Amino acid sequence: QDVSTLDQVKERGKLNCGVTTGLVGFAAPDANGQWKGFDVGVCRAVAAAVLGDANAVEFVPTTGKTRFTALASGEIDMLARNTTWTFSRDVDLKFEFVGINYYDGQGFMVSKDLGASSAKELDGATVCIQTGTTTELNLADFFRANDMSYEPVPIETNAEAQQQYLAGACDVYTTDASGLAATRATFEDPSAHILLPEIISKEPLGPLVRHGDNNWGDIVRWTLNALIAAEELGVTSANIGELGASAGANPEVNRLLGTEGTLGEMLGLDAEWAKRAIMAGGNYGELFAKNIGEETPIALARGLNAQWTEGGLLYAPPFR
Amino acid sequence: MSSITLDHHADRSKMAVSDEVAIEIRNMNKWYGSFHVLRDIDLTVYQGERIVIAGPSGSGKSTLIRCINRLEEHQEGQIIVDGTELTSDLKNVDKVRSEVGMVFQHFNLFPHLTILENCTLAPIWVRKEPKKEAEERAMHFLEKVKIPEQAHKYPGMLSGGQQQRVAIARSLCMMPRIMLFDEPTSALDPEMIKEVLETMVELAEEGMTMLCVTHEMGFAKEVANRVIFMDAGQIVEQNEPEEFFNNPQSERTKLFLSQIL
Amino acid sequence: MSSITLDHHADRSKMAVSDEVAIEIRNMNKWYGSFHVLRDIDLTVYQGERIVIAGPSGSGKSTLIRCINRLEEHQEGQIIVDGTELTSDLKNVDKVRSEVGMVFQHFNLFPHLTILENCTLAPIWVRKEPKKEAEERAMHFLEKVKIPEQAHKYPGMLSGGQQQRVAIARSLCMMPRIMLFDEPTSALDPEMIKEVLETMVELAEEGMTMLCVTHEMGFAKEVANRVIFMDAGQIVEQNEPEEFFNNPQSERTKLFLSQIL
Amino acid sequence: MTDLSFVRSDMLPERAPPANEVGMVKWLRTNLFSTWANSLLTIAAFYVIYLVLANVLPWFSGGVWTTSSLSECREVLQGEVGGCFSVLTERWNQLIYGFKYPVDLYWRPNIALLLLAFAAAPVLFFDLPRKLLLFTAIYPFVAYWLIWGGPIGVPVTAFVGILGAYLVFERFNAANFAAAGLAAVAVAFSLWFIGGYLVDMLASDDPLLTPVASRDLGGFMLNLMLGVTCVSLSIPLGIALALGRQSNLPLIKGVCVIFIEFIRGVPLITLLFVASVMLAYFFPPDATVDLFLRVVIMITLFSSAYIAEVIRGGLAALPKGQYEAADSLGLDYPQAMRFIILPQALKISIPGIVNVAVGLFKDTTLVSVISMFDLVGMIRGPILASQEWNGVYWELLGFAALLFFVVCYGISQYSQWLERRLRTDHR
Amino acid sequence: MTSMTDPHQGQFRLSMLFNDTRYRSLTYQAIAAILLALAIWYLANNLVQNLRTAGLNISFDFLRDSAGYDINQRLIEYDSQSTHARAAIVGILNTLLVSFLACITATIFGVIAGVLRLSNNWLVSKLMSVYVEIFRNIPVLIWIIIIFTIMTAVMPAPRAFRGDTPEATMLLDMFAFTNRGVYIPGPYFTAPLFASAFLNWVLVLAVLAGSLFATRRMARWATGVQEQTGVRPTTWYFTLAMWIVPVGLLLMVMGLAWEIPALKGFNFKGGIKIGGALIALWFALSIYTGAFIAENVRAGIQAISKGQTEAAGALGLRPRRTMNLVVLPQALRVIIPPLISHYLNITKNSSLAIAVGYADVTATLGGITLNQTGRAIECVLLLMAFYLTISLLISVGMNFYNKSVKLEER
Ligand SMILES: Nc1ncnc2c1ncn2[C@@H]1O[C@H](COP(=O)(O)OP(=O)(O)OP(=O)(O)O)[C@@H](O)[C@H]1O
Ligand SMILES: Nc1ncnc2c1ncn2[C@@H]1O[C@H](COP(=O)(O)OP(=O)(O)OP(=O)(O)O)[C@@H](O)[C@H]1O
Ligand SMILES: [Mg+2]
Ligand SMILES: [Mg+2]
Repeated sequence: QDVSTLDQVKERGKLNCGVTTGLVGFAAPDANGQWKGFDVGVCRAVAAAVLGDANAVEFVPTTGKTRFTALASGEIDMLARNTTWTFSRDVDLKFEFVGINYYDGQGFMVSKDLGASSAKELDGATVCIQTGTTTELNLADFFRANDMSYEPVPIETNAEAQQQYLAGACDVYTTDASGLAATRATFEDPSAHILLPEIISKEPLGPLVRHGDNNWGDIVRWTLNALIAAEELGVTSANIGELGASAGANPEVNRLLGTEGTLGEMLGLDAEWAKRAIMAGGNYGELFAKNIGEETPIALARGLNAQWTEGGLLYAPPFR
Repeated sequence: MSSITLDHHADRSKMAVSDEVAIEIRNMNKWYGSFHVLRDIDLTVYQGERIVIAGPSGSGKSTLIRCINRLEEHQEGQIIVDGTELTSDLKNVDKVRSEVGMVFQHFNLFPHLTILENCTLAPIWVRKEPKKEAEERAMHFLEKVKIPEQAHKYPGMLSGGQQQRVAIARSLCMMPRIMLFDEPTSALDPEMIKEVLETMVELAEEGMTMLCVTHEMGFAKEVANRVIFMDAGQIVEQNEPEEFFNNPQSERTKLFLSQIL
Repeated sequence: MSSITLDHHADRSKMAVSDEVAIEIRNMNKWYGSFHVLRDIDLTVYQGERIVIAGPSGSGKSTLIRCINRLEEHQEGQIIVDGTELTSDLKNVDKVRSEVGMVFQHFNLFPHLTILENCTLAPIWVRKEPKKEAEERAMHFLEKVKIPEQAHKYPGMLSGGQQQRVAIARSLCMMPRIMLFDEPTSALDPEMIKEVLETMVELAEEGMTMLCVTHEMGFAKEVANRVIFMDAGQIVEQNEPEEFFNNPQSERTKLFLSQIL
Repeated sequence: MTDLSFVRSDMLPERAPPANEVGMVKWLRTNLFSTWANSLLTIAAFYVIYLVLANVLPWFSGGVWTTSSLSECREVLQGEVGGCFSVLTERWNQLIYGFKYPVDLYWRPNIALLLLAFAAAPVLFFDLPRKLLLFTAIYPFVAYWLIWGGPIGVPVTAFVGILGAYLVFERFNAANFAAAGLAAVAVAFSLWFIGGYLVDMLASDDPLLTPVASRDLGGFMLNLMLGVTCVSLSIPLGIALALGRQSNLPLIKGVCVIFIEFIRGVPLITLLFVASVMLAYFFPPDATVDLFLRVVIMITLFSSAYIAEVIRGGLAALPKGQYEAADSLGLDYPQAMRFIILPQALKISIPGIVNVAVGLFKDTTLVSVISMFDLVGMIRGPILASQEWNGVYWELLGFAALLFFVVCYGISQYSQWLERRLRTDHR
Repeated sequence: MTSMTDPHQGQFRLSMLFNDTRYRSLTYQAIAAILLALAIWYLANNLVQNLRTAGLNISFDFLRDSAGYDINQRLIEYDSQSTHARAAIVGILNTLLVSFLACITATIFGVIAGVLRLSNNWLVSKLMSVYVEIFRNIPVLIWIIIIFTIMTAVMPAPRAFRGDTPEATMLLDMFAFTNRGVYIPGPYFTAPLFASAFLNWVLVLAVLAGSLFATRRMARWATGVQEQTGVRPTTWYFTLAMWIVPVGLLLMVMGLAWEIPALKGFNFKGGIKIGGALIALWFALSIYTGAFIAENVRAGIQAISKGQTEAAGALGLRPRRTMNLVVLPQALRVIIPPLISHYLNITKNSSLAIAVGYADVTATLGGITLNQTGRAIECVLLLMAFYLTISLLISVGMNFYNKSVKLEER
C-alpha cells in the first residue's frame, strides 16, 4: 500500500464503512434515511476517533456478494457487517478481522403452530436461507450430521426471505440468531414465532479491514476495544466529560481517555481519540442497549456478549 | 398507352363462339361498406368468347372479375358459372373455382416452390391427381408457354414475363374452362408484354373462354370478340371491337378512348 | 436503342481541342480478384476533348472511368490526370478528385440536403470556400442547368431529369477541369434524357474535357470528337464519330453498331 | 348468338347497400359472429374480460388510500374487497425518489425531468427548429448539477472542457481530422485539469445546491436516470462500434465484432455482477468509482452493442452510390461520414434505437439484483419488508408495472409513429 | 504481379504513413493496436496490482473443493459434499431446463396469440393486442416477481392441507398445488425389466422412437400412394394406434403405477415436485417472451402478401391447405430467425432466476459459490463463458438455418 488508509480517510474527510443493505438493529436506515444500528455504531466510533466527527461516515450498503470485493478493492475502508470470522476469510481472502463485536450463532425460527420445539424435529422441512453468509454451509453440515433431509430455499435478501417465510413457502427460517431476533421483531405478531433453542454454529461477527495496512487495522481494533473496555471500566457517554476532563484515579481510564500516556500518538491519532469514539454512541453496553438490547423490539439478551466479568466473552486487552 | 404489335397474328376465324352460356351475371350489385362498387351488372358470356374489359381506374373492373371466382362476395343478384350459382355454399365455390382459372397482375407465384411444383400443387391437392400425371401435364403447359427448361428453377430466378407465363401455365394445369386475366401485363416491361400477350393469343385460338381486364388495346382489337367498357361500377358500353373502337357510342367511352389511344 | 434528336444543335466548330494532355493512361491493367477486367488500356485525352465510350455491357466502360478518379484502384500501369499520377498517395488522389467531376447513372444526390446544400457541401469542406461564395457559384451553375428555382427543395421532390441536372451542377461547383459521365441518361425517361443531354451539349461547347459512357449515339455523333469502343476490357477501336459510325473497322464494332442503331 | 352491342343511356345512381350490409348488424356479424367457431371465441373472450373486470373493478373502487399500515387498511376494509393503495400514497416519495434523497430537494430532480422533455424534443421530432439542439447539448450538465448538486464549477468545467474541445475540433477539422481530434482531446483534458484546480480552490463550504451522493438516488428516478444516461452515452459509442464493424481495417473490425458479439452473448445481469463484484479490481487501487458509475459503464457498454447493430443496419441500408458520390466530390472519410452517411443512417435507425432504449429502460430494473434501490429494489427491499406493509403485493407490483407500462408503451407508440413517418417520407 | 504503379517505391517519406493508402491502414491499425494494448495493459496492471495488494491470485482450484451447500432443484446427483464444479453443472442443467421448457411454452403462447391477433374476430384480436402490449412493455423482472410473489402469497402452504377440515384440498386427490410448488403423481414400475429405473425409461423412449419411425414410414407410404393414385389414404387411426399400442403394452408389462403425492411431515412426499421457483420463472419467461413471439408470428404471416392466399384460393385450395402449403412454409422463413433470437433471450433472461431463488447457474456458480469462496473474478468469468458458448452455438445454428432456407433470387 503506497498511501496509508488513515491518510486517505483523513484526506477524504469521510470514512467509507461497509454495512448490510438493511438489518434492523444492526444497520438500517431509519425513516429519515439516517443509518442506525449496532454495526453502524462501530463505524461512527471509528469515524469519531479518526476524524473527530461521528457523522463523517459514508455508509456503503453491501450484499453478501459484494462486500468482500468492496473491501478488497478499497471501495470501503472497513466492513462492519454481520460477517463471520472464519479461517479462510482471514487467510485465503486476505482480510484482517480486528475483533468481535457480537458473538452469534446460527439459529432457526419456526412458526409456533408448526409445533416444533427442537431443530432435531425438522427432518424434511423446507428451509429459507439468506444466502451469502456461512449459513448454507452450517445448515448443510447440521442436517448431514443429524442424518436429516431438508429443502433449501436460498434467498438473497433478508426482506424477501422473511416474506417467503411468512407466506409459508418455507417452514423454517435460518440465519444468525441475532438476525432472526431482529427479523422477528418486525413481524406483525412476533409472538407467533419462536426461535428454536439449538444454535448450530459459532458466528463471531466483527469488523474487518484489508490485509497489509496494519496501522489502520490497529486503529479499528483498538477503537472497538476502547468501546468494550469503556463499559468494563464504567466509562459511559454520560460521565465521560467529567472523567476525561483531567486525569483521574484509575490509570487505565486515564490512558484510555488520553489524560495520561501517549496511546493516541502511537496510533497516529491525537490523545482524545478514544474519548470521541465513546462519545459518538456510548460504550459497548450503551450501544447494545440502545440498538438491540432487551428494551428494544429486538430484545436480545447480552448472553455471550456480556463482559467477561459478568460471565460473557467480552474481554478487551489492557490499554497500556 | 403503348400499343404492341404482335408477331403472331391471331386468326380470328379459328376462334369459334358457341351458344352455350359460360357465365351469366344477373343484376349483380356489390358494395364495399357503403360504397356501391358494382351496380346492376348484367352480363352473359358464351363458351369460347374472348372478352376484354376496359375502363378507367377504379371503375370496378377488377372487382367484377374477382366476383366471378368469388375472391369477392357480391351482395345482390346472381352469378352463375357453368350452371353453378355462386352462393355462400362452399361446395359451389369449390366447383366454380376448379372451372375458372385466374391470372393476376403481379403473378403471385409461390416463391418457395419450383416452377414445376407451382404448377402441380393444385392438381395434386385439389384434383387429387397422381403426381406423375400432374407433372406431365405441367410440362405440357410449360412447353406451351415456351419455358419447359425453367421447370426446376424458382420463380425468383425468372424475368417478369417468364413469371407471368408460368402463372398462366399454372392456371391451365387445373384445366379450367374459363380464364380470367386481371391486367396480366401491366407490371411488365414492353418486351415482356409481348411474350405474355402472344401466349394469350395462342390460348384464345384454342377456343378458351377468356375475360381479360387490360389496357392493351392492340390485343383487344386483335383477339377479343367483345369489348366491355365499364365506368363507375357499371357496364357503360359493350360491342365488337371494330365497332367499339371505330364508333363508340357513349360520351364516356369516347373520352376514354381519346385518352388511351 | 432509341436515338434522341436534340433541339439545341451543338456547334462543333466552337469546341476547341488543345494540345495539352488532360489524362494519360499507359498500359493500365486491372483485375477484380482474378478476373481481368481492364487489359492494357492506353489512352491519351487532350484538354477540351469530348470522348464517348461505348461498348457492350460488362466490357469495362464504367470500370475504366471509375479508375480515372480512383473510385477503383488499378493494379498495373499508370494513370496521370493533369500531370498528377494516381498512386496510393492520398494527396495525389485528393488532387485528382478535385480536378475531376463525376456524374453517375443514378445521380446519387444526397437526399437529406437541399439542392443548394448538395452543391455547396464539397466546395465548402473540400475547397474551403466561404459559404457565401460557394452559394453564389452554386446558384450560377444551377441557372446554367436551368433549375435555379429548385435550389431550396430536396432531391426527392425533383424529377429524374432535374435530379441529373443537379448532379451535373454539383460536380461543376467543384470547378473540375474534366468531367466523367457514367451512363448519365440510362435511368431516365425519354423526355428527361433530352433535358440532360442538352445540358451536356452546353458544357461541351464551353470546352470542358469530357469522358462519357453512353448509349446515346445521337449525342455521340453530334458532340464527341472521339468515340472509343470497348469490348472484353480492351479498347477495340477508336475514331472520330463520322468514321466510327459510317465505317467501323473491327468486326465487333460492326456487330455492336448493328444491334444498337 | 345475340347481338352483343349495348350502350347505357342513363347512368345508375349510387344506392345504399342492403340493410344487413351496413351498420351495427353487419359489424357484429363480420367481426364477432362470422362463423360458429368465431362466435364461441367471442363468448370466451367476453367471459375473460368479465372475469378480469369483475375482479379488478371492485378491488379498485373499494381501494383505501389513506391509512398508514396494512393492518389499519384491513380494519378499514373490514373484509370487503378492496386494494390497499395507501401504501402508494404513504410511500410515494420512496417509490419515486428512493429512501435517501433529501425530501426538501425533490424539486431538483423534478425540474431535471421537466427539462428533459425540452432537451429530448428536438432529437425525437426532427421538425422542430434545430436551434433547440443547443439546449439539448447543455442539458446533461444542467441535469447533473440539479440532481447531484455540489459546486456548480464541476458541471461548468465539464461543459467548458467539451465546448473547448468542440471549438478546437471545428477549427482544425478542416485541415486534418486526426490532428483535430487529438488536439480536441488535449484541450478537453487540459481544461478539465485547470478547471479541477479552480473548482477545488473556489469551492465554498456550502454550495448553491447541496450535494447528494449517488448512492442516495433511488426509486423510479433511478430507473429513469439510468435509462436516459445510458442510452444517450451509448449512442456515440454505438456509432463508433458500427463504423468500426464496417471498417476495412481488419484489426479494428475484429475488435468491434468481438466486443459486440461478446456483449450480446451474455445476460445483462452478469455484466452487472461484473460492475458490482469485479470491476473494482480494474480501477487503480486508490481510485474508487462509485457503484452508480460502474453500473452506468456496464449498461452503456451493453446497450452500445445493441445500438451498434441497429446503426449497422442503417448504414447498410444506404445505397453504395452515396459513398461513391461523396468520394468523387473529394470528401474524406470523416467528412463523408459526418455530412453524408451518418445523418441518413441515423435517421433510418431512430426507430430501432428507440426500441433498444425501451428494452434498456426495462432492463434498468435489474439493478435491484445487485442491491441498488430502484423502483423494484425499493418494493422488494425496504417496503415489502417493513412491518407496516409486509404483504401488500398486488398494489405495489401493479404500480411498478403501470409506471413502466405507461413509459414504455408511450415510447414504443412514438417509435411506430416514427416508422410510419419515415416510410412515407420523401426519399 | 509486378507493380509498375509506383515510381517512388524507394523513397519512403514519413508523411506516407498518413497519406498513402498502403501504409495508412497499417498506421491506423498500429495506432489502434497500441491504444488497445495500452488499455488492456492498464486494466490488467490495475488488476494485478489490486490482487497483489489484496494478496489474492486468480485460480480455479476452488472448483475442486467441496461446495458445502445443498441445492433443492437438481437433475443429477448432488449433495453438499459435491464439488463446486458439480454445483455449477447442476446450475447449468437447471438453466437449460427452464430455458428449454420456457422456449416450448413461449412458442405455444406466441403462436396462438399471433394467429389470434390476425383473427377476423375483432374482440379476440384486440384482446391479443392488449396481451402483447402489456407484456412487452413491462420489465420481465417485474413479471417474474409478480408471478412468484403472487404464487407464494395466494397458493396454500402445505400445512393448509392438514387437519380435519383443511383449508385446501388436493385436486382429484392426485395433484397438490402449494406455494412451494406443484406435486403431481410420479410414474414407477411394479414389474420393471431392468433394475435401474433409468434403463426402464430408456426402454420406453426406445419404443416411442420406434413408433415415431413407423409413423414416418407410413406417412411416406401414404405420400407414395398419393403420388401414384392422387388420393391420399386415410391413416390417422393407424398412426394413433402405432403411437399408443406398443408403448401401452410395454407399460402394462412393466406394471406402470402412479405414486400419489401425500402430505408427510412438513411437505408432500412422493410423486414429482415441480418447484415454485421453477414454475414462476418458467411461466413468466414464457408469457413475456410469448408476447414478442406473437408479434413475430403476426409479422411473418402478414409478410406473406394477400396475393399468395388469393392465388391459392383461385386455384381452388381450401383455406387450411392454403395455410399449410402456401402461407406457413413462407412465413416460417420470416418467423424462425427472430424466433431463435428470442430463444436466446429466454436463456439469457433465465439468469434472473436469482430473484426467485431458482438454482440456475447464475445462482449457484454466480451466487452461492461466489459468496462462499469469494472468487468473484473467476466465477463471473466462468459464468460469462457459459452464456457466450450457448449464444455462439445458437447463432451458428441460426446461420446454418438461414443459409438453408434462403430463397433463390434472380
Ligand atoms: N377492399 C376494398 N375495400 C374498399 N374499397 C375497395 C376495395 N377494393 C377496391 N375498392 C374500391 O372499389 C373501386 C373499384 O376497384 P377496382 O379495383 O375494381 O377498380 P379497377 O377498375 O380494377 O381499377 P384499376 O384499373 O386501378 O385496377 C375503387 O374505387 C376502389 O377504391
Ligand atoms: N466490384 C466488382 N467485383 C467484381 N467484378 C466486378 C465488379 N464490378 C464490376 N465487375 C465486373 O467487371 C466487368 C466490367 O464491369 P463494368 O461495370 O465496368 O462494365 P460496363 O462496361 O460498365 O457495363 P454496363 O454497360 O453494364 O454498365 C463486368 O463483367 C462486371 O461483372
Ligand atoms: Mg384493377
Ligand atoms: Mg457501367
